[in-house]
Amino acid sequence: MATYIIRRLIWGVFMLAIVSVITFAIFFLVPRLAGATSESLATRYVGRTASAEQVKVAAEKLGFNDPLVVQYGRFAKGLVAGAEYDYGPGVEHCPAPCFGYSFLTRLPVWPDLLNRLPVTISLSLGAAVIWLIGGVATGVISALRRGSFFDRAAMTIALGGVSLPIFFTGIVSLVVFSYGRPFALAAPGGSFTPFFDNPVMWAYNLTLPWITLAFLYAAGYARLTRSGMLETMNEDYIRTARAKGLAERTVVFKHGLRGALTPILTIFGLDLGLLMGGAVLTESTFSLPGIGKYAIDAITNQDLPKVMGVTLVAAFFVVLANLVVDLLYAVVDPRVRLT
Amino acid sequence: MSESPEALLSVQGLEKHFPITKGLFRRQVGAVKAVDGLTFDVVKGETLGLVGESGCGKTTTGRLITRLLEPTGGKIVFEGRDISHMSQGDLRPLRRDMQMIFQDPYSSLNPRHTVGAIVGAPFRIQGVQTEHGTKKAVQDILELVGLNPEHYNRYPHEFSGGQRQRIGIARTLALKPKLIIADEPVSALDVSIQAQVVNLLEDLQNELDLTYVVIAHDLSVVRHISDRVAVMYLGKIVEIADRKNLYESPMHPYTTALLSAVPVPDVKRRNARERIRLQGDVPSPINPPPACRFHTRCWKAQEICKTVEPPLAELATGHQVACHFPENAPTDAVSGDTGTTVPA
Amino acid sequence: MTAPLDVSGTELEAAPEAVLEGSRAKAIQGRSLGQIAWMRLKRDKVALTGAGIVIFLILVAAFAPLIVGWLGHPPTDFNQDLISSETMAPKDGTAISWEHPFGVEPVNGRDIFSRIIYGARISLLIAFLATLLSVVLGTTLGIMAGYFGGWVDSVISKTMDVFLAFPLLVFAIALAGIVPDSAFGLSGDALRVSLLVFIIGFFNWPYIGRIMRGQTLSLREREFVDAARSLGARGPYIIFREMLPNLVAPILVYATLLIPTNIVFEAALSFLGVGVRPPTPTWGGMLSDAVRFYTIPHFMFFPGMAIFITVLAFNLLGDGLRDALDPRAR
Amino acid sequence: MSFLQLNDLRIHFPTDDGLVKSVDGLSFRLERGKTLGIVGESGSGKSVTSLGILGLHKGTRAKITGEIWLDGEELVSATPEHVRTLRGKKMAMIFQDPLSAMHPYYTVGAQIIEAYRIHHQVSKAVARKHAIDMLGRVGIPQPDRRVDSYPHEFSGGMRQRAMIAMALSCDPELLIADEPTTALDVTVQAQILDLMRDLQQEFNSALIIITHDLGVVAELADDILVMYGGKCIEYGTAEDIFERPEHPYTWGLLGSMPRLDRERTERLMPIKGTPPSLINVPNGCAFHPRCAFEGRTQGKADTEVPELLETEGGHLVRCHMSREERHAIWENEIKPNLESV
Amino acid sequence: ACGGGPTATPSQSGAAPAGGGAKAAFNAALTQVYNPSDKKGGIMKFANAGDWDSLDPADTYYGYSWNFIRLYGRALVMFKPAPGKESSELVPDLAETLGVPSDDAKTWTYKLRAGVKFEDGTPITSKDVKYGVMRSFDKEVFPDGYTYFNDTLDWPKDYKGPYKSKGVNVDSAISTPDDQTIVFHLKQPYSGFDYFAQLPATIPVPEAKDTGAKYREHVISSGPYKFDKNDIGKGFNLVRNDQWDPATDPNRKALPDGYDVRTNVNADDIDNRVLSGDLHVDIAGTGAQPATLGRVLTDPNLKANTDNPTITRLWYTSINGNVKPLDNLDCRKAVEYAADKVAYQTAYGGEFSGGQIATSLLPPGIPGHADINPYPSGPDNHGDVTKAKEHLTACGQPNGFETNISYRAERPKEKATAEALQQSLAKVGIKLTLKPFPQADYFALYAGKPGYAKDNKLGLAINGWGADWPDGYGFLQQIVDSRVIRETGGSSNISVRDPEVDKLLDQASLETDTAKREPIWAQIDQKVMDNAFILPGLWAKSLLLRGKGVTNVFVSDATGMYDYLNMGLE
Ligand SMILES: Nc1ncnc2c1ncn2[C@@H]1O[C@H](COP(=O)(O)OP(=O)(O)OP(=O)(O)O)[C@@H](O)[C@H]1O
Ligand SMILES: Nc1ncnc2c1ncn2[C@@H]1O[C@H](COP(=O)(O)OP(=O)(O)OP(=O)(O)O)[C@@H](O)[C@H]1O
Ligand SMILES: [Mg+2]
Ligand SMILES: [Mg+2]
Repeated sequence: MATYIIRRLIWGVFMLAIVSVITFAIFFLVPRLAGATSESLATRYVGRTASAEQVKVAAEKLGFNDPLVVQYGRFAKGLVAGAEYDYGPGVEHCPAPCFGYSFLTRLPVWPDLLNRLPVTISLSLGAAVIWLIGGVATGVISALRRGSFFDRAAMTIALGGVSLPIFFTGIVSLVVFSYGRPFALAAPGGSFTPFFDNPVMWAYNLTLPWITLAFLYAAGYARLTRSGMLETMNEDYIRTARAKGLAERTVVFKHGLRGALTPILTIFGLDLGLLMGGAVLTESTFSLPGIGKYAIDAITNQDLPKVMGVTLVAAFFVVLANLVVDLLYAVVDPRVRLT
Repeated sequence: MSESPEALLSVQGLEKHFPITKGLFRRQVGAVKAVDGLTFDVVKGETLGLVGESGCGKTTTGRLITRLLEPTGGKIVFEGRDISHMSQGDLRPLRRDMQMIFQDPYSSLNPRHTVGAIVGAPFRIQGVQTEHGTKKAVQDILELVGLNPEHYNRYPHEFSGGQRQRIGIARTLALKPKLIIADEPVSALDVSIQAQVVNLLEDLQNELDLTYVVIAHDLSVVRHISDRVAVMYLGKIVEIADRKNLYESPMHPYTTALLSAVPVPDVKRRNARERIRLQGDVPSPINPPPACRFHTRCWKAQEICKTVEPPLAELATGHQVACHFPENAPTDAVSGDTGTTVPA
Repeated sequence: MTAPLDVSGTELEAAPEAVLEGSRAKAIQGRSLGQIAWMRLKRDKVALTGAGIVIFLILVAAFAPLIVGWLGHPPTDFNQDLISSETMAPKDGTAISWEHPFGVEPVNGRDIFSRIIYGARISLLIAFLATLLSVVLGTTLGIMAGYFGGWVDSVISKTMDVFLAFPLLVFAIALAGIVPDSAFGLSGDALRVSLLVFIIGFFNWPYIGRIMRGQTLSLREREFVDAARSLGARGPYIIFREMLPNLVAPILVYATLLIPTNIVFEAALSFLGVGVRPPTPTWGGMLSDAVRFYTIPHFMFFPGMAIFITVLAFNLLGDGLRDALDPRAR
Repeated sequence: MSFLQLNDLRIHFPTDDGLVKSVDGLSFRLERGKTLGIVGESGSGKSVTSLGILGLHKGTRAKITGEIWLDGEELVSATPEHVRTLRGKKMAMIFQDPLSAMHPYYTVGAQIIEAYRIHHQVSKAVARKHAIDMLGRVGIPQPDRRVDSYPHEFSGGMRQRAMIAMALSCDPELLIADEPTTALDVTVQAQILDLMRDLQQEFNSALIIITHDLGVVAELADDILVMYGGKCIEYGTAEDIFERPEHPYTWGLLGSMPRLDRERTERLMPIKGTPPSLINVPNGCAFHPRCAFEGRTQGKADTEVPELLETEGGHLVRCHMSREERHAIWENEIKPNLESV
Repeated sequence: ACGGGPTATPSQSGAAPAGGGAKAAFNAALTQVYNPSDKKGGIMKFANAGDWDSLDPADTYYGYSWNFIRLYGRALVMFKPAPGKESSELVPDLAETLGVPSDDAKTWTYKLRAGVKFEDGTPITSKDVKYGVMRSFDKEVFPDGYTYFNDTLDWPKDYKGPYKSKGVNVDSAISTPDDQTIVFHLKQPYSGFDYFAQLPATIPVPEAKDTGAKYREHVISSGPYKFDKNDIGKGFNLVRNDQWDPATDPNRKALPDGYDVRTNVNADDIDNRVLSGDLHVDIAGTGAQPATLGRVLTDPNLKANTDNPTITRLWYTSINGNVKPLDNLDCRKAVEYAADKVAYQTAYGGEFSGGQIATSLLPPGIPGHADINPYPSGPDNHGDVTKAKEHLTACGQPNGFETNISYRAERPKEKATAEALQQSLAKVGIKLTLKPFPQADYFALYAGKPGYAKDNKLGLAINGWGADWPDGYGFLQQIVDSRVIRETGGSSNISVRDPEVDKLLDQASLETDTAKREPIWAQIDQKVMDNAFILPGLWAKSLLLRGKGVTNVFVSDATGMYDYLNMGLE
């Protein structure tokens, strides 16, 4: 178990390294292929009014003339050991993990990312709770009442839910429930109150994004749960449980759901991991200042250090989620042996 | 042991160890000793039965002989040629002479292929041209195994288990092999259907001059079709003899126990039979018991059984046993002290 | 070479007792699994509806110029006479009429109906091609990983892990954003479409790849593969003749289910402004325009519904196919 | 009235392809302390019958008619809730594949404890003691340790023992074992059969053992019921079936088996053809397409369904041929072949 | 100074009672103070749809930011916080009086007010002002800002700003004879230096507290409010600065108790929240979103709470003479004639939120504006096809030609404009292909980079320009001076390359006499139009939403938005 975790951790770090290499290569290589020069890259750091001379100096100082490998090495070193930057009155130390400074804000990227994280985490965790409860409950009822009106209605809605892109449901829900409607469900987007400042406002501001996001996922989970339940309820061990004389409730929840839930847990972990790395569409639809919105803004502004940071943070969550899911799986399913 | 001149297949000290890896660098920490030193010959025209309990390495043996697996050690000689480590390319022509019948009639036929394609596959794979075309040849074989040649275009799922097994047999017969390894050819079938297939196998042997290695765990079936029988326990042969000797005067305690455990459809003798009941299950091949592997379950076991591995010795003509205290043995043949000592 | 098995003339004892023609024989006509699946699919009304819509959409996309030509409003033509100069909204709210069955866009008065129709082209084209790319890549690599095992499997599996760890959407947007306007000998819509196909398709393949790998692994355990090997079959024969036919069903199902995902993906990219360049109409792009005019609901309603219905139809069809092709279903 | 009595039990499944008559008019009775063996080919309705007795067809589309009397209570018409309370306590079942029949996520002990506590208001600790006790009784070594193992950590034989321990944890009066040894090796099978015999004697329960291995029933059963195509085609004491079988199918079964206790026969005598599909059961006698003596039924074979008639002393046979004819065939044509050379 | 005569502003507001009042009416805050009050207290809530470029006085280049920065920073000079025309007048702020030029207008001297302190209580000296200007020199640290001081002051050779050229004496550029006096030394005489002196760069910065690029996180206040919490990317709070002494400050009322500013808020949300009273001001001041427009303009009650000022901003399209066949004047003229001005206007949001159709460069609010219309676009402004075709023939392309049009991908209005031009030019056979580019690099790498634009045939480029201050120099210099064009890219001037224009510009900046200077601006305008380097689109207008319960609301002509300095709450 311990060696397994260590191995997975090492592989996880390695994977992040690969992700960073690829991201780096793409974001620094493709623009060059597209005709950008060291100078044009440096332009971003010195403003559009800088003289050619200044640009040249900046490019040299930022190392844009070095081979890509050297540049990556510097970047990687910054990640691991921090880096020094010389912009202001003194030399600025950017502690590890240092993704460098944003072109635009001239601030280190990492604290910025940390700052955004609570938003994304609040959004995804809250939505996750709703969709997990809603989706699984619907799925279980549907499976038990297979073919009933409830089942058919729920599954039709679920299929519809899966087919509705979030940016559409998001806008519709904003128009219907927010934008100053009398029956507003939530404050209009863009305002995030940290939980510890004011839990009520926190929840109020997130209600609409939660529901919208949860609807999309709940639909999928309802379908998953339903088919999982239908499958497990056909397992031999369910028959055994019944043969023991267990009450149907116990059979369904203790034996059936337990079996059906394990694969759902896996998918749940991965979905959550992906969302934590930036619910891009949701955040930009509801203009929540989270990682996803940050990513979009960074991309819009071609702010490469930010993009690198976001990509790596998002990848980190996926890798982490994978690991957690695997460990969890071993806990939930005693047949899984981690060696 | 000398190689009998007319042996079609000769297996010497055959071993297969599946590695078990562990840890950060996938270090090998052990091995499943699925097959651990098998030696036997198969003479042309005979049927050798291979019996043993689940997990004792029967299937592995079959797959080694057909070289679906690469042996870890030992030698497989087929028609005088050592094929133990022959490359798959060099094996290709030889494969015509050696075929395998599989246990599961459901998974051994590709559900997306027609019967014609399945039975015709050997021709296609081996690039064999037939006089009247492949289709005719296939239909002839189908007829041979008792299937309607008009079913050429049907799919496996349209056939019953017994019929499917016939299709599988037809496929192995296509290239007129000399040796057929049959891995539990009937154990997936209903009793009444088993008999059909057993009879078919026997008929084909007579007709086509085939040599069989039949793997099975059902002792009665093995007795019915084999000329000689080898009993395996944990990757080793514990006893090998011709049918009559083995069933009538088994020498190894394990064989005895095995025979007495078979339920017999005879109500009158229900309580009259003397039964030997073994304790526990077959131990794991990862950590097989030292020396005589059977000593953990053997009622005759003594100290020597835990330290000295009994060799497979010929105690009567054509009757080899690996036991320190064999039963039904000619008294002078008992050898309790030969063999290798296992360091403790 | 003569027949390896000469049976002509031999009367075999085995034959008579075994042939079992009876009442059953007639019941079974030579039906392949595909035919059975088709029979099942035909009974599934919901899936058929999905299939019907899909076919309809494909026809609409294919004949978009004809349909629009007949209605007479090119998708990029302005109709500013229908626009209120104060509010930029269509006069009387939507300007829905026989002329403009879905009304017109605010500001420039472009006909929404014809834009939806043309949008179908881009959406479907990109979704189909991207799916094709993913399926080809995913299947090839998945089968290779599953079949060859060992280090090939390790490399491919780990590559898939890495791909799956990428924040796909972020990455796609970023990539679509930095690729210049003409590159690789392409420009304009052709470049954008190829780029989107590449991005969507290239980053989706690991999903199919994983499934294919799993399927191949389980197929490899099936004895018919051993049977082929014991007959001396080489790798390509086993992969193409033995395995691939068994993978067609899952490939078909997952491809059908991947298409709607890709449609949404394309729409999302267009929505975020990195899709096909305007004024070429796309559904996602229209939605993104419409967001700014949320007080003019018909503008967002039609592209939203177009995406919804298309995605739903493909999902219905995919579900139906899965049920029909999966022997475990029902 | 007998302890267990089935009267004209029918279990039909409506499916898309047609009505599957899995069990079609089955009647038998069984007393406490007795063992009934049910044999028959795959798909002949053995499992469906046993599940029907336990009332476990809920949730499927099964249509059940007829009567099942258990200790004076009729079960087909009883409420599902009532039948549930009987399960586990009054009647219990052992399944064929103990690995899939046990929940993979719970320990063996937990599953036994659960079974025990449904019917006994005791603390967890007491139930655990009982579970350990039961595991010991079925011969699992170190039961106090193994009680916390998961099913996959047991070997096949141990799993089946645990399964038996679970079934017996509430001293059921009726125990149904559906192919309890098919998945096991012979040596282990022998252990399990011994165990079942001993336990049955100890608890004096009624035992139904379902198998397609005639050897197994011969070891255990007092009475034997042979099923074919959802119907009982022969019923009698073990002696009746093995010494004086009267149905051609039973003959076929005996002829198909290579036997260790006799001289080796030159050829086996298989039944031709394949088992019928339960949707298209052949007209008339379901067995006639495979019957070697179909010609001797005066053309009734494919028109009339033969009735299950008593030949002598409780020995029932479902065949168109007359008793004398059957006797003659058995004595002259079948029996000599079985014992030849 | 806003000397332009009557603007095109609709004059419904004339009916409003002079001296202002709380009676809501359309344009009620355009020419007078709406809802005047001296009531103190309350927290004003502002929101910004985008990210603030920077809060650092050295690094900010947005009109709204210059408007807002006065709450926490005092420059030497400021525009008068008063409605209408008056707002274009400069008044001293930190300085006691406006700048005192030397005779040749090459040195400008300011005397600081006494008793002004930073938020920590340290007195503000001329050194602090000097340091503020010095640090703004370093464009590597502060890339966003303007370069007026860099370009005009007489800096030592190779000066790189106080961070890199530590201890270098810059007295040649700025000298501080005593703590209250600061003198600016120019390379060349410049008559309008007071306009420079109102730039945020002259806000004092205490050198000891300067943290370089990080200073934005906590700017040391010299005004009535100081930073409390600052969460860059999300928003910040201002609270009262107790070291601010109203006695030193005649311009500021400092009514609210504090300010709460959120950034990166959805633009539509901002509008809705302003309408519902949840927010007081949309800080960007660019007007209502299109969705809001429909709502507000159709509802008389809502409309009464809006103002519709004209801004000193021109939306236009650069016609790049470097790209064939636009190197031919007639081809450029064909574009001028063919363009559908109404569609242009619609693309930007119509007459209320888009603007007034422009016929030349100089907006009506800029002194020197003259009504000229060199290329009348047909009777109903939908483009003059006949004239366009004539010129096409003249340029040798009778069937039209193909070229590209670039725009900023993130700006839907520019996209709509590009589409509109594509439509209208197609009528005469000019085929345009749309080329969106990311806004951040639009000038530095794409449209504004001559080499790139030429290679990629960016014949037309959607553009826009707002005056840094309401003056011909402030408006024109950056967009018509060919010398600001650099091969490295980055200039707003994409297309105007005319030595005569350059000459006229030089002439104007030497001209200290306003009356003589203003006609030169008109001359430049005419010249550029004659050469058809710019297709003027609109003189921008915006529909501003007046927040509920906000007092002292009025539009400043200098910025074209509400003046944020003296707003209060009811
Ligand atoms: N590929 C493999 N990797 C590791 N272990 C294996 C592999 N194949 C077989 N084994 C192990 O080798 C041993 C022998 O297996 P084999 O299948 O040969 O037994 P068998 O006698 O055929 O049993 P059965 O009667 O159950 O078919 C078993 O313990 C099995 O778990
Ligand atoms: N839920 C069901 N729906 C439809 N048909 C069913 C159902 N359950 C069982 N059957 C059918 O009933 C028939 C009898 O099944 P059953 O399981 O009783 O056979 P069996 O005698 O136990 O066979 P085996 O020896 O293979 O266990 C089979 O043909 C089976 O397909
Ligand atoms: Mg095997
Ligand atoms: Mg069964």
